[in-house]
Amino acid sequence: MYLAKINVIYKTSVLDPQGEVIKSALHRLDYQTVERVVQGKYFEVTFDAPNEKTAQQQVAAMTNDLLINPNTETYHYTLTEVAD
Amino acid sequence: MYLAKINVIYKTSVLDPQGEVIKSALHRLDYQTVERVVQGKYFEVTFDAPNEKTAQQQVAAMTNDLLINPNTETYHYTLTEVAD
Amino acid sequence: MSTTQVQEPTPNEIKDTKLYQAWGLTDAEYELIEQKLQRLPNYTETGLFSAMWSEHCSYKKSKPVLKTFWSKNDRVLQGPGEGAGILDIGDNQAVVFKAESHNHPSAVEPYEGAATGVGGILRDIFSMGAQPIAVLDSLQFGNPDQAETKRLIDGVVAGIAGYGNAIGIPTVGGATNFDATYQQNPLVNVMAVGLLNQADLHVGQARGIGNAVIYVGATTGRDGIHGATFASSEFDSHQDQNRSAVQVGDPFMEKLVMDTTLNAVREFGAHIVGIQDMGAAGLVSSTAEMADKAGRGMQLNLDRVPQREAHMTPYELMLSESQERMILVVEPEYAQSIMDLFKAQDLNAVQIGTVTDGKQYQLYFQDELVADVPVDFLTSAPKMHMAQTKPARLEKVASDYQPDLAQPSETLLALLAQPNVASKASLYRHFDCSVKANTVVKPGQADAAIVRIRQTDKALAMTTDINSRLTYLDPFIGGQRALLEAAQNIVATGATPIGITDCLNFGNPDDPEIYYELAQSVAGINDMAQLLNTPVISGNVSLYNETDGVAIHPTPMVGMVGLISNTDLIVTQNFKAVDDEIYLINPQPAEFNGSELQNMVQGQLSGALKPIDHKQVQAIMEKVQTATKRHLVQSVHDLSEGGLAVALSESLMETPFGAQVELKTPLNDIFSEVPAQFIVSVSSAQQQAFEDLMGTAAMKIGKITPVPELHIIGNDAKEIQLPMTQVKEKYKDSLWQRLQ
Amino acid sequence: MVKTAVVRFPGSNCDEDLFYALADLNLNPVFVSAQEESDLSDYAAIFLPGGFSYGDYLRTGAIARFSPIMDAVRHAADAGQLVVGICNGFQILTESGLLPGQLMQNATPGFICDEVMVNITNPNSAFTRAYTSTSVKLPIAHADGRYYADAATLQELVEHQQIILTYQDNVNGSVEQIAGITNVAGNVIGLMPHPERAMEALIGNVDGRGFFESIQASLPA
Ligand SMILES: Nc1ncnc2c1ncn2[C@@H]1O[C@H](COP(=O)(O)OP(=O)(O)O)[C@@H](O)[C@H]1O
Ligand SMILES: [Mg+2]
Repeated sequence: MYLAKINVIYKTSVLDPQGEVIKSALHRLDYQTVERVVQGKYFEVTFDAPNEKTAQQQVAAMTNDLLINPNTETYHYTLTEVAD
Repeated sequence: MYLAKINVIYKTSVLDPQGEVIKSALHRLDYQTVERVVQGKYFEVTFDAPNEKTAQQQVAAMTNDLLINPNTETYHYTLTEVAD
Repeated sequence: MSTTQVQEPTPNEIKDTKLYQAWGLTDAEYELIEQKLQRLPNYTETGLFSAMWSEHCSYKKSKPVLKTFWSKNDRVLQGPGEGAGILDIGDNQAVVFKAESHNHPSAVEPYEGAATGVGGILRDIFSMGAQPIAVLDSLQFGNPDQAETKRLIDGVVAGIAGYGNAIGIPTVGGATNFDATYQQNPLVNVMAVGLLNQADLHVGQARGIGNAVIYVGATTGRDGIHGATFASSEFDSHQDQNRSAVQVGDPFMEKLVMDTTLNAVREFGAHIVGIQDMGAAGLVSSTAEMADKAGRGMQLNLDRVPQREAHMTPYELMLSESQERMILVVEPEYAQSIMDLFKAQDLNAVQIGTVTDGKQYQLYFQDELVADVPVDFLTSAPKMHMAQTKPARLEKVASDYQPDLAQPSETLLALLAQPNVASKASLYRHFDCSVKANTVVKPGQADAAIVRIRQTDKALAMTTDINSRLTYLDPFIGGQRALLEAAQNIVATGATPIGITDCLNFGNPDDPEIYYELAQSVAGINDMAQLLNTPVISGNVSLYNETDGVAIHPTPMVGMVGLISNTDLIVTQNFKAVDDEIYLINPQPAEFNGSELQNMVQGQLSGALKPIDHKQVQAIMEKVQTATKRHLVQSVHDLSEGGLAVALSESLMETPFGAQVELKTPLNDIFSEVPAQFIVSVSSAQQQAFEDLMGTAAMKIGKITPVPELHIIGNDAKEIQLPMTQVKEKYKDSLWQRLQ
Repeated sequence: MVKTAVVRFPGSNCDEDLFYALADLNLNPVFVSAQEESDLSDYAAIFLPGGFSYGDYLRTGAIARFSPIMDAVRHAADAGQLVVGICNGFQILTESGLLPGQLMQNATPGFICDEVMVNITNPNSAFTRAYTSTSVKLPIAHADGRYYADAATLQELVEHQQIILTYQDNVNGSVEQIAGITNVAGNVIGLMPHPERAMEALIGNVDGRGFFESIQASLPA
């Protein structure tokens, strides 16, 4: 069994309204040194695969097929083997 | 300058309808081996701090103050120093 | 960060490589620019012209047809040409409305495409100084069983909800249709309606030399660059490049911009000379059009433009279609106070330029003059004469469709389950239809939605209508019937139709057959508009709705608004009481060509449409209005897809009742679709007065019964007999289940 | 003269409806900006309206709870003035700890606009005492209306009769079908349904009137 931890964020050229509003809120809370906030999504997907290579291919496929919108988002992930 | 990458997920006792919806969608897309999907949030916060220890305290403080709701969510993060 | 400073091509390189062609300019247009400027345009200037001369901004191809629209009567305060059209509704108030298409963006990026469609049309309304009060959406999708259609529906519905609900303007109505013609090319048309105090009326003009040009709202990023050109070309399913042109909407920002703009109008109205939103071709199109309308020039300093990304070039700044941005032209003495209003809401507000004497449009960037072109030249794309040919399919008309139905009860149930007929509640339930607590008639309750006007007795009825099947069979009659259907829906609520907006969704206009369809549809709409006294006060054109060379059916959308002088005149479609009599208004020989029944049984459409009898339609529409004004009817519902059978079912849908109906015609006729027909229910007390008024225009066909059963008998002894539970289940669950 | 306050957060959008509902019952509403520190001690009741404060970005109510006005709201709650949070207002009250628990994404994700039957589970509260029936039909309009609280909190809610409204059909998956709760003292309420949209026969529903009539009856004359 594998566990993929996938972080999804907007591409840098895409407007991130949430990040901007959170940044202002942090400033108002006196975290004045905050320069930039990006809000994205995080997924943990637990799934079975015959080996690590296939597992990696599957993560990429699932992510591109469903989890992200390739027009606006990019992602990175880590993969670990976990007990069934 | 520091970059904190913060992953927020629901505590396991809290229902995550989104995760279930995504799991079913993945099954429909023929990713039948998916056992579990958790959807959470991901933040990248870039900020200044005098040293790493303070930076860590600040991440914890910002996250607890604003980014999570401690009733239902938990988080983990990584911190790296980045160029200004 | 994309910090790479790529060297822009030189004017000579642009000419030699014909780079301008990729941006949509023809050789002839480029030569014209060269001649007029007496030099080669630079990179920025070429970009300005390519955007401003795109069909989306200039309407250069559709203009000859649009000019024919009738748009004047004594209510019209503002016809086409501004952000939105305006009609006088008395008491120094006015209604402002317009429709807009977001087809291409929604095809690529359903959520953001639909969301920014809502955002854009709302800016058109509040840029006139009006408070938006309602949104309607007209959606056309392909086969509901296909996974791709489901994905599009989910995205589009969530996008409209995500934007409209958050900004707090109720989504009160619309239409959702399905046809294979939209499989690759869904249509997302949105209409917004606003309420204006006439004293607050503002238009998009940059009058007054020395006046300040102020930019307010969101920052400018690289999103949507060349969106206007993108909307003016066909869509190639194998080419992903177009995708970078989609923008992300921020309804929170828009709400702040909207509220603050309206506050500024109330507080400083007399000193605000013009307001315009930044829509297609963002900064260039808003500022150049404002200057041109006032016959002035303009100077802008692009370094002042609030920027979201580093190292943006003048070209990018001018053509970006970042959302939630507005231009205000104000008297210089008030510039600071007005900007302070916006800044108090944490919004950007910056003076980026001034109105100038003369007619030059001049852009400065890092102390250099980077564009210097005549404003009126920039805003007037060379006219185009488009060829028209009658499509071959219209030349050989098939024989009339005559149904032969062995099991009429089953046929009715099957019709009720058709995606175009079945309830859309599972979709519109995601839209907040009641925020502001002014929505008197909500989706599903009547043929049109109704929003009351607080502090008056008045209300506004509104609807959007499309019937591309009829337009496909006959573009002219189809156009007539799109308008007539809208008017029927308005009249059925007790309102008087007062005007329309439109969205003309067609294929590539360079194809003479498509241009013919466009011209004929417009002629049909126009013909009915004049007959029913509903001037065309605004609209939008969406061409190039083609994928891989196949165009959609011609699809003109009509958005109509009606006025109700007193809310006690409002009628809905539900039957109200047992023993009320049911009448069919405007009994006519049956017609089945282009009907929902034909589509269901034959899987295709054919046959001629009967020409519309003007006198008769006008008389019927007037009589229905008189009947509602005299409180003679308990319910009104117009007949559309599925004819009398479906209309009866719908009028029973939210009631505990049934109906007993006896026809003087064969039972099959209950599925006929003829224009200007209605069913009404009348209480026994009003029966005499009603019959006196209607004469032969109304025929008593049955009664409302306490037994929840729909029982219809034809003069051929055939009958439909169905328990209402079954009727309701089919109508309510079919679409929802199919979309699971 | 009784005065009431409607607090406007950036992104509030049910503020006008609420204002008209209060004016209708002569409760003399005044708009108050959430972005300034104001003194709310003069107002007999303070209303936090529905909407999408700060875009509802991050989490509903999460950013609004830090608005300058919230100290005064807290103060008013402690002083026994009535504090009412409707929809987004409810979300702000739970995020700021003035009410227990939390509002989360609907069990079936997505915004729902509908009218639903709601049981009045505590007819003696300051917000329900004018109702003569035990169930009413109220509009709902939310995407994050699923009330959640852990078992211990739920038990306390039950013990102190803080559960005021429950859904007959659990539209959003709330624990114990909860649609509205008060604090222990009974002067702070949060509810997801919108009584302010159900004030007139013209717009099809008058079941919200009892809510405001109850408040009217609970206020010092
Ligand atoms: N996309 C939509 N958004 C909002 N309301 C919709 C939508 N689609 C359909 N409706 C509503 O459903 C009801 C029936 O629509 P429709 O069958 O198109 O009516 P009609 O045939 O009378 O024009 C109307 O109240 C309409 O406003
Ligand atoms: Mg109708």
